[in-house]
Amino acid sequence: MNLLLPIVTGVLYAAGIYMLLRRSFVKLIIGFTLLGNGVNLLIFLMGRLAKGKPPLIPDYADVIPGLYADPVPQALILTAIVISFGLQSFAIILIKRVYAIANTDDLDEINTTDDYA
Amino acid sequence: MKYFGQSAFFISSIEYEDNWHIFARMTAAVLAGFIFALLMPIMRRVSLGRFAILNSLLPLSLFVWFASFLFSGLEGNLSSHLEWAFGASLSFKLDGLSLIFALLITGIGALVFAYSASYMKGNPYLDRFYAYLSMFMAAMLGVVLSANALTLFIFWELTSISSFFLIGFKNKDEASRKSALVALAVTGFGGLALLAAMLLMGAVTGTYSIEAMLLQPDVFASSPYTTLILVLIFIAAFTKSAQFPFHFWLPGAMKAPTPVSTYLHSATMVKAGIYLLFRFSPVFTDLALWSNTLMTVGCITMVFGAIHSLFRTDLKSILAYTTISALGTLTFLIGIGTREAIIAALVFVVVHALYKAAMFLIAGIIDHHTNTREVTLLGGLRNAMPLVAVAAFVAALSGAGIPITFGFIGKDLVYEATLHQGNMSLWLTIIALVTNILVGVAGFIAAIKPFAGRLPDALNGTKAPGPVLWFAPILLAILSLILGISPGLMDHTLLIPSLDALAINTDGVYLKMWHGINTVFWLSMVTIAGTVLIYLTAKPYKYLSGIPAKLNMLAPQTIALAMVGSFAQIATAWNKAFQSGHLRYYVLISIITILAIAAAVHLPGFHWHFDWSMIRSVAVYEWVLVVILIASVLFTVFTDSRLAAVASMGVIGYAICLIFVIYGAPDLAITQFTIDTLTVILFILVLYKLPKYLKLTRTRSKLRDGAISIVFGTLITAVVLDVLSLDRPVYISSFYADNAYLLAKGKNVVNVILVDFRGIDTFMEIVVLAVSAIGVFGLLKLKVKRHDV
Amino acid sequence: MSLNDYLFFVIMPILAAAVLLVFVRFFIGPTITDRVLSLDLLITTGMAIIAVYSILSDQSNFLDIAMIFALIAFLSSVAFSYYLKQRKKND
Amino acid sequence: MRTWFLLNIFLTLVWVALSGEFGPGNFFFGFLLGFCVILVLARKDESKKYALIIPKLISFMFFFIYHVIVANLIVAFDVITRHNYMTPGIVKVPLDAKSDIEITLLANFITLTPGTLSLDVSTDKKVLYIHSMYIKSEESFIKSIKNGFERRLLEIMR
Amino acid sequence: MNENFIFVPLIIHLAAATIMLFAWGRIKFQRWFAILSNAAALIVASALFGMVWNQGIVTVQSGGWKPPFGITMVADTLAASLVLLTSIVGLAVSIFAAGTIIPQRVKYGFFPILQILFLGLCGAFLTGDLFSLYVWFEIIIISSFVLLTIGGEKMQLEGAVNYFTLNMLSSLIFLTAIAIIYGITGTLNMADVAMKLPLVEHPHLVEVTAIFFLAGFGTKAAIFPFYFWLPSSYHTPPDAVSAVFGGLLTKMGVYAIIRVFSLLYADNALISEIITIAAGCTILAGGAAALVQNNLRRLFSYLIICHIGFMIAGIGIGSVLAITGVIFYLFHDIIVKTNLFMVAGLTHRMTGTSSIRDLGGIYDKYPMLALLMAVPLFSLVGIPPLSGFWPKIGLISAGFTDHKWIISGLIILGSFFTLIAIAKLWAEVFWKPSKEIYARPNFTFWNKLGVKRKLLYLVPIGFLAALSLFIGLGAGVIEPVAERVALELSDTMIYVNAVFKTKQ
Amino acid sequence: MTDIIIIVFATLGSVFIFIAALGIVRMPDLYMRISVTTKAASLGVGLVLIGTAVYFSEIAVTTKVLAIVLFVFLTAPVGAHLIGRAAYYIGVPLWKNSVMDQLKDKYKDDENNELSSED
Repeated sequence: MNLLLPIVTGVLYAAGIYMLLRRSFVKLIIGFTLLGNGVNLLIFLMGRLAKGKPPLIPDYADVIPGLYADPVPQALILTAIVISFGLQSFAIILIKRVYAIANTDDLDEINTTDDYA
Repeated sequence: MKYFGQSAFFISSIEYEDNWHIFARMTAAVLAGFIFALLMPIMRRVSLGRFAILNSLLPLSLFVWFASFLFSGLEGNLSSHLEWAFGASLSFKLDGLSLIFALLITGIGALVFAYSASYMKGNPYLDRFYAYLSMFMAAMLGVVLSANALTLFIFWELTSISSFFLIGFKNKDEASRKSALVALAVTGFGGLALLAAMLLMGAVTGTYSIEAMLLQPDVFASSPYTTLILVLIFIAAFTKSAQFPFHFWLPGAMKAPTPVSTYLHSATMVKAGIYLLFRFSPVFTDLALWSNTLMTVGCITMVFGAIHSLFRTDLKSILAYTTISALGTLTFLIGIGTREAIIAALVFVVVHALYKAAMFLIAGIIDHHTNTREVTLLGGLRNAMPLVAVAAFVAALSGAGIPITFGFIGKDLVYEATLHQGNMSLWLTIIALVTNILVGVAGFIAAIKPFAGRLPDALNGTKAPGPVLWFAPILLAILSLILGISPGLMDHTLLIPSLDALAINTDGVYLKMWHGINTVFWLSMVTIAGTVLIYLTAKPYKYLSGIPAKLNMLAPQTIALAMVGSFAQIATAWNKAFQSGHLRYYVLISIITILAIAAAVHLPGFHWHFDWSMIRSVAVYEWVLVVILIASVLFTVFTDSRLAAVASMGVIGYAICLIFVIYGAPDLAITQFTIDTLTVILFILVLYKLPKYLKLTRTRSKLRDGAISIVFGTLITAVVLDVLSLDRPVYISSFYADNAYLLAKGKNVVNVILVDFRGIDTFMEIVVLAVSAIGVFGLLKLKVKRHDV
Repeated sequence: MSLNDYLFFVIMPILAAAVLLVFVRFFIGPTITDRVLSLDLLITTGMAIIAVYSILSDQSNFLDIAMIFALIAFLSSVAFSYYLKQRKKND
Repeated sequence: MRTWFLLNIFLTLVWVALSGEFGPGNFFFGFLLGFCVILVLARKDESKKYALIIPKLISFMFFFIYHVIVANLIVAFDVITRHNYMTPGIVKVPLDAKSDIEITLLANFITLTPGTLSLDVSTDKKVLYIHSMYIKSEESFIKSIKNGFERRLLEIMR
Repeated sequence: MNENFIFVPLIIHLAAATIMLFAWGRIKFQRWFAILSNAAALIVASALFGMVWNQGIVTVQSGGWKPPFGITMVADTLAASLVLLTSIVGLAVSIFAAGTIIPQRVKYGFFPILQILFLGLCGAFLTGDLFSLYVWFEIIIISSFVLLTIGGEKMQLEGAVNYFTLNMLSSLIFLTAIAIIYGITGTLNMADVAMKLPLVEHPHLVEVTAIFFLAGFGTKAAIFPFYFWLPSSYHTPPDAVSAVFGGLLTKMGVYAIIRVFSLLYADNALISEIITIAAGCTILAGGAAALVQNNLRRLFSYLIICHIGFMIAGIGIGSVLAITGVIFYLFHDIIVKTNLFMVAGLTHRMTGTSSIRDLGGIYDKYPMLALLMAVPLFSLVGIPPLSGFWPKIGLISAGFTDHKWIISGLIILGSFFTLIAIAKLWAEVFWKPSKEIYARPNFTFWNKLGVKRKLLYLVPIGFLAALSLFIGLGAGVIEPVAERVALELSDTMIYVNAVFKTKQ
Repeated sequence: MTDIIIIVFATLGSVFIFIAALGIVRMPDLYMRISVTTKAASLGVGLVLIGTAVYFSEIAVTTKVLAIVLFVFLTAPVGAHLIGRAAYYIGVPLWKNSVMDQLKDKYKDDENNELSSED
């Protein structure tokens, strides 16, 4: 998996960025979700992989015996997931409002702020 | 990031005799104008209206103070010093050169202040006018008195700004606004060149004290940056002093009220550039670039200005072009750089200020009383305003260099200078001769023509100007005469101190009216004869006035404006290309940039090696997971149905969740799953209100985007592979794992990190959610139509 | 053959194959409801995988994840069907 | 009925408190004990009904599990083999169940049974539309539902 | 003073936000309370600055975990002075907002969110931990989204789309960089990372993180070519919001670049080169675009970009003198840009429009106010000796000293663009005779406003104008601060020692 | 001994899940897929989970497992029912060999989606 997961990460990044480059606002948000997943996976990989060894201290011990998965990236991802959820949910509602006002989700039509007066 | 000792860089400027009284007096002299300007709005009632003339007390008292040095001498004491910031210091030094300029500034300032009281009577914004004028005066004094290069620049810029405000004083007139902008653009550009020059000189010499800079000519002679410094100084001086090809702002600046033209655009501000050249001539005068450039540009400007002045029929325009010509002469003289030339230049500064200020003021009087400045419409005013006519006559004579006026002395000195130049003296003399004749004619046209001849019917009933108006030109005319008859008055009061300041040998320097019959005398005679002859016979204003329009195509201002126009077009096009309103291009540009640089940095060092064991150790279910993940990612990207895309996002989330489970992150899996489900639900709840996917992009852009994203993904993969090939750094994580229970009493290390070791993050994460919730709430509920109540 | 080996080499492959099959249905659709259904089933299968995995790694904590799966997985089905009804209504 | 249930809970708590052991097993035992007490003490009809519900519940559970497993096996068989002889369709089943909770439970149990899927209830709550994989005839299907699940469920609920 | 004092500004903002949340919908209370709490924050921030100025760098470990295990909060001179500036801007803007933000927006939580924005800014300035920096950034982003969209006008939402997309992207890239940093050093504390990065086997990985950081922070700071979100969103929200954004948000990015690049990537010539090039392009792009704008606030937006270029250029040059210039510029820019957008609000109030073509006549109608408004405008240009002038001396002469001619030239060119843009603006907006002003429903023009409302406009503008005058005329006071910051930044070990409390 | 119990449970469970997976691929129309999968999979998961409970043989784990099974059995039919209803509502067709469709045209096209009980 030391080879496969980096590839999966790359695929997620690539897909996310491809979706960011579409014209539909919905696709854009989907792109962010994919990218967010990619980032999470990347952070996870940065702690290196340890199969089936969660960083939990057993009842009988004070420290974890033997190998264990790096807890720090996990903590970081937890924070990052929640934060990006906050942002994404805001963005999703934003889509709704933008559509209600502009009546399109085509980003090329939501660009009056760059028009020259 | 490198370290450069700053203290080593700024050698603290030469220590002056720091005397509080001197400092206070000098600073007060410079700052008085600023304070006065600031007080103007407050004392509006007091100082305007009938008492407006009292405003001239400020420049007058300054003049008197400066004039006192004429007699008490300048025994090297009048300098003062206070550190400001970044090497700039409030340090002022009064030497002969400064004194000449200071006297002109305050003296003509006093006259103009007084004159304006009558000229501008009834203008509702007179308070502003005086504020700007006194601000200008203060700034100009600052320029000529500064002993610190940066401080000089500061005041230099302030003169440009006050000039901007004064040119645009008639702010409702579009032409005024435009002229003000052009003037500011040109002089501002020059100002920045000056800043660069000063900083560069500071970098080369290690000091910003002008005095200390002037002590290091050898540094400049050997420094590789001298050429650059010179070019920058030239730009600064030429823009300010309206040298070709930067002259064009000056005629435009005539949109300002006449007192302003008199004061700023003929007598003082435009001479700031000349002052700068004077000031730094001691170190540069031996450089070929310096003298060649100045002589060439000066020559072109003086001839150009002189010729152009004949094409004009507007009084102020004529005067503007003769001013340009005179400024060219000054530049040219400084470029020659011999003792004679410098003397000639110094004297010519005063000469020109006296007669040109008088002419401008007279032109103002004419304009004010006849409502026209068109030379062809004017004539015969001598009866209506006899005193003014006399003053105009003297000024015209002085301008033409006719004996017993100060102008004669000036002209003589110019010929002296050209004749003693050396290898090119013949040509230079001829050029000077032609220029002088033309300028003299122009002066006659501007100052004599309106008063001579028959009074046109339209001007019947022109009233005589009041004393406040005629006083100033008369006084200037008298001064011109006094100095013309006894030029020696200047010798020890101004000339020799100035030459001292410029480090020029002063032995045997004296001015006199009569030099005997020599070449110079004949040249003067030819000049006078030519001037009178042409004026009486040719009457150029009758048939030359159409020419400027024809030449406009080639005029520098046309070229400059075209450049500005095309620049604006380019800027607009550039801006439209980049700020296109297409969000995806913004993203694309960002991504490509990151990708290009990061790939260029990373790929050369990419060191990962493939190893079959990486594949062999993968379990079946892991393969399945990876296959599903990748397949569903592709499905999300390529499906035509939004709902299917969302559902497949769900699949991706669950697959990642399972990866987290397999690699020992249960908390993560739970959170990922929950958040993923919530996102999907949220999406679905919003989605039904939205339109279906449309086929929006062409295949080509899809291919392009696809290629870019694949490369980006590859880069990320490469980076991750590289990182994974390094050893795992365990310092922090092992601390957490070892101490989670012992110190923080928690069995789940991840939870302990979240709530204890990195508690702030978690807390703030909650804040993010809360804000997001408020935002969503507001977004759904609040719909403001138009702002404000 | 130990329990772990059995689980690893027999059960897990069966479950993995099941997941793949379900995913095939997800992929070919043809209607959105098919996809939603397969999503549901994927999650259910995932729970089984987690359960087996918890035996394999001797970590009962993983069952918490299965619990969360069970609790909220059906929410997305609910949302999808809600969506489908709403969309029909809005058309 | 609720009072009896609460009483049962109360008795359970009393038992747990008295025995001083707080494990889930003890709770369960306490509940059983309380139930027995109620069963013994029950005189009136009201309380009788409560006492009888538990056995019914248990029998229903067994019935249900049996059904589920059998049906699953049938379905499994069908999945594996060819399915030409399947006779799927949607049948309208009139309801005896009245309240929302009854209908919901019934629909859920029907859905949980392999081969059948309750699709919708009419707005007036009179009929349930059920999709089934094996419809021999409309009547027999309706009968099997009504005599199977609905009857047993209603026995418990009422 | 106790080192825990670092937390006090954060606590004040947080508490104020919470209290105002509980006072949901109580408009009057929120307005006054926001002003009060920001005044309190200003006092505290001044005290913190004084503490840092007197005692040197102050650090505190959250939860008492010794570094690098807990989250470190570090108040060095840079952070402390920026917190101080944030509070100044906070006070000014909250006063301005009290006078300009309409009740509907206040009802939907404008002030609490504004307070949280300040909280995020202070936190980001003070934190000494990379991931924590990310979290603070996200707080800033989410609260700025909300501020940007609150009210839901069409323009606002459309601007928010651009703002959201590019900032979100930058956050993710920033996060990627943090992850890689963790992957190669195993730590997140900036001081610790600074010590461990040079030991990493593969320097190209370090450089990749630098690029990612640059892209991430560069987007927030709006440098070329990541600035596109700024001109398309900054002119859409209410003026008070634009003021905070213009004054503080991009400067956050600049701060992050300064902090991270001076600490983690000191002495990396390649990175400096890239930064310098980006800075040059930024100056050109922003300056040139500013010249052709017709909307007042958009013009200011492009000027922000241009001036960000100045600061980034200084970072690229990297000498102490240059950094002194950058810091000085930062101080000046925060005050002046905030004020500019408030001035834009004022002109809008006077004339009912933001289009430069339609504006006019302010000079004739309100001469004294025009004078007041001239202060930020000309400070921005850097008319000497106003505040914008001094740092340019530092920047340009630093460029000359290091023989970076092109970038120095571009700074000069950028100044020229600014000069022209502002002069044009002055001629158009202030000098040009005013056009017919139409009475609009629901819009009260300036001359109809009550004294109290007028004061709520003028007090903050005057306050900041006075400050920028002070920065300009009293440059001798500001310069030592900037220089001390630059010296602290010039040696990584100063920071590291302060964090680990090791003797130097 | 427990190992064998676990193996039996796990095998049975996974086989049921596999059958459900097979069913979802092989069944000809959506309604039958729903019918097949929901129950088989729920049963399968239940069995596997019970196996897990046996393996850990701790009360806490057992309770957890029971809870999970309960949830699965509560939520699965709800989900299936909702999906089926929505599918019919949006017009997903029945298999061509279906014997009857008594729900056809019973939805009234009005605001409340009224479903009639009349024939």
